[in-house]
Amino acid sequence: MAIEVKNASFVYPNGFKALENINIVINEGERVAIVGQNGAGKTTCVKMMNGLNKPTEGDVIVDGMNTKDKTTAFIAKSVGYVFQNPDEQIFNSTVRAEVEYVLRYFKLPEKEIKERVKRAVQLTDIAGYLDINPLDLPYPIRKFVAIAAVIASKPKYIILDEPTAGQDKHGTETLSMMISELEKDGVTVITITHDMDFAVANFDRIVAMSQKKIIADGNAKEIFWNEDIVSRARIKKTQIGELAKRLNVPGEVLFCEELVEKL
Amino acid sequence: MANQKGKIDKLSLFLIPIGIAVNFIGGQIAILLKLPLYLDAIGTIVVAALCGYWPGIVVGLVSNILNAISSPTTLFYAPLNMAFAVVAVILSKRKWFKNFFKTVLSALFFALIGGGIGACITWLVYGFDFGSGVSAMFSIPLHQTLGLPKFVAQFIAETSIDVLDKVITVIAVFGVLKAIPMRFLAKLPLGRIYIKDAEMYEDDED
Amino acid sequence: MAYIELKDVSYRYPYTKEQALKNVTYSFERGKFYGIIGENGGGKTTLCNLIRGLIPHFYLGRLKGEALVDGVDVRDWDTGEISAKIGYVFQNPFTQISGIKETVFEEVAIGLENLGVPKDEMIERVINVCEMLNIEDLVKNNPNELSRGQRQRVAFASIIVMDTDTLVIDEPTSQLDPEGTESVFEIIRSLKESGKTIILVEHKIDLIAEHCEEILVMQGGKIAMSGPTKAILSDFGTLDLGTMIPATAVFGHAMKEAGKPLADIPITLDEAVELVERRGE
Amino acid sequence: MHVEFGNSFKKFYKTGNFWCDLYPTTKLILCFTVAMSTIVMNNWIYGFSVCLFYFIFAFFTGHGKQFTKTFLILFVIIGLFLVVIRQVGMRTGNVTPMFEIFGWIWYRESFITSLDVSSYMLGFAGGILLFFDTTPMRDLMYAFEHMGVSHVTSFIMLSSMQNIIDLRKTSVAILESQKSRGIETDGNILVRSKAFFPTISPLILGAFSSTEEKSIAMDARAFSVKRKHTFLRELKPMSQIEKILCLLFSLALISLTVWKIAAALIK
Repeated sequence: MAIEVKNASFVYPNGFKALENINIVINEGERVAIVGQNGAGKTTCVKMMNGLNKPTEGDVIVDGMNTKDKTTAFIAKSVGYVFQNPDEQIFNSTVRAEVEYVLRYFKLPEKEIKERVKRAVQLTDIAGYLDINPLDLPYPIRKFVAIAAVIASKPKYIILDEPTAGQDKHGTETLSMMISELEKDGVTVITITHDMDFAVANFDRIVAMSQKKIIADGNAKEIFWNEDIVSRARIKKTQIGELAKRLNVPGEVLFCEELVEKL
Repeated sequence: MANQKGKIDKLSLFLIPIGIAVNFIGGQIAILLKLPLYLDAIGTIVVAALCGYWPGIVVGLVSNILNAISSPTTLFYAPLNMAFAVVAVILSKRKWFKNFFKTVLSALFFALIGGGIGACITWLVYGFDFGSGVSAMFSIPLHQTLGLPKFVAQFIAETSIDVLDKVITVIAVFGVLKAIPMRFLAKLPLGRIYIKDAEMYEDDED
Repeated sequence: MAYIELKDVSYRYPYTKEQALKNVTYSFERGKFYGIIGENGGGKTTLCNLIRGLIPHFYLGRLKGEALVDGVDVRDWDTGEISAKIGYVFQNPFTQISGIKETVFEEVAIGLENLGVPKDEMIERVINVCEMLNIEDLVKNNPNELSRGQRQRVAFASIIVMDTDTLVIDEPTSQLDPEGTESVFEIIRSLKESGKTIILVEHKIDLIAEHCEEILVMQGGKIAMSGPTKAILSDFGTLDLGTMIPATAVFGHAMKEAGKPLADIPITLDEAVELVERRGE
Repeated sequence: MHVEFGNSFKKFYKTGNFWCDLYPTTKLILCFTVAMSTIVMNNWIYGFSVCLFYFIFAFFTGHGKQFTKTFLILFVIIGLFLVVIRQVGMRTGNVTPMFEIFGWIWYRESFITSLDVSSYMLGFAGGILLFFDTTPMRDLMYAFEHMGVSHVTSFIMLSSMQNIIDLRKTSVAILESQKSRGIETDGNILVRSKAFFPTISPLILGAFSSTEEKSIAMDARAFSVKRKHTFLRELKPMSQIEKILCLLFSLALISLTVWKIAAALIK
């Protein structure tokens, strides 16, 4: 089971070509981070994976079904997508109602709803806010509410768009924990991020995009120590990576422990 | 608390343009979802319910003025939107929008006012006869086949078209009012009505 | 001399049980660059709102203690007049664009129009600010059609043009991409040289480490720690207060623990490079 | 380049078109009096002549295309529709049959009345349309502010127009967001109606919440400082000729009205 993007291009109705010949297979159980400059096509690309954008050329196959044949809402049962801005989604008067909303929309049994909400809330660490109006909470926590709502709908793949924006230390730690817990639950996590520390620490596969194309696909070292890719995708090395480079430490160092060891 | 009489407080002021835009977008979402409804009074009702008479009336009036830029005859129907604002404030103060059934019931008021004032305006503007547009499609058969007087036919036509529209409208209003965050309500003239357990916080001086 | 003086200030938002600020006492001096860091919900933004004169006038709620801006209690400041004293830029690139002007040039001039600045002077000041912030190419653009990063630069320009002596900047980069962030960093660099009093709330700890002179760490509505940047950010204990410290500082500590101590704990990249190289000599 | 652009504000703003560069109030008075005159006259020959004049004039101002587009729509929904309906509506006073379509007799009396009504509806609409087509809202607001209307009014009008554009974009994003959560937006009317709430609610809530920040941001730019404002972009003030023109048109409308009322009373 996998999300397969085959020779897919995407042209917006206004004629703007946003993606050119994208090929990528994301297998179940992987953790993938998509990085690259704004306008590189990252969001358009993931919107293709959940059927919001149907490729104008080529195909996107989610677990054997072609996205062209299904509505987005149907594909959403397999591929969940948390938008960058949680406020485009939240509208219920309590956090609990927000997380439960889609489950009730699908008319799931009460017991099932309870269980799913419990797990989603636990993973996103928002148990303390269940009876509060989500809009009374600060932005970073609203973001977790939006994530919880998608987790509760139990998709096999979850796409997160810029989850670390505005997060503090605790928030970033919660995200890391959530991602590894989701992996244990068998959920594939795909994220778009500008936060390279976050990408390096949590994702074993990094996809770099630039100018409507995928320019590199590999592990963190392959991406960040390839100067050509770094400059084309306009990404920044992590601070430790940068330090290692300036100190001319050999061995493509990205992590603190490695660097300490090598000095 | 936050406002003096006759003067619009600062936050309400900034809510007015949003209310106006919502009036427009409501209809556009209806088109997006292919719903055969206008849904163009949500902004007026929500702003009126939260901020009071003046802000609500301004939202109604300006919505019509802006509409007039592309279809000037809508200008005549401005009193309609303004009346919605007044009714919304009265109902809001009586806490109708806190109860789902009362809210749905209120759609009937809005539809009657819409139909009543709407028919009067049509009557006046169109030289004491039928208007043009959707309502004419219903009012003329009523007049022709049942032999109802023209004004009555126009009134019935406009009201019945309005009922479904206003039911959806007030349900949306209900949902929004329920979900407005407390920190925001605290700053609005009629916001206190919608704060859960408002009294609980009032008396404890620390 | 203290420019902004907080004496035992406590504050509670309306309809909340918990105080957002608890017995805060601090003096901000004129011309210094302050960084405020700390966990979300720790009171950083509330502190900004207080200094900006939005508390108690706009947010209502209950304020106790004394908060003086330029010698006048915030309760006595007119919310309009205080804008000529203290500039304010915050995170959302969308809400800071007025939506009533058709070119960036006019957008930047709004504050001056409202203050009644004569036209010729207004034009000159806007031109200068556009040059300072490198937005010359944007002046003819519609401000409502800019990217987030560009909007944020215009927001800065609109405030800087008013030439207030203090600037409160609340998480200016949290909703920007790296490029937008970099352009905002540049603005902050140039502001530093202008000699204004700057109060910056920011999660990107590298930025704080590079620019700030003094740091306040907020936690649970209190100032949990305050002092010179170097002292705060090189202290491992700061991590327990729910905030990051620079990766280089973590590296410095790790080196110490591995028995390869550097002469000092570095908080910036340059410093780290220098310290490691010195160790080799 | 930016210096040049900045300095361009030192002169009065001009488009180069004689009509468009008139002071907004002048245009408003001229358009409004002509528009009202069609209602007062209530005569199809006059009304349609005025409409024809609008067309020609609109092309002269360089806004012909824009005007034609909207006006034609109005022409169909108000003009034609009304004329047809009136043939059904009027039952009394019809004496002179004109012609017959599939057994449906059109009478001269009701036909003329319908022409009168639709001519003044169109005459009125056209005048207003012409005004807004040739006068940007910000110009109108500029004139109002100079008449002593608060800048708050300008803010409300201009910001509403921008909000409509912005919220339209947001509503599309919200719809996508809710689809991605599994909410169906296609299907029968019930399914689609259900999708209305998860779309409109976040839109309103988000927009409402943003006003808090908007008001703070505007305050930071001295929005609520009570001082005399200056204007970066300025329009040429009303000339003597414009004032006389406005006066003449207003007097003409008033005398026309008086004459019409008097005539009706005498009858």
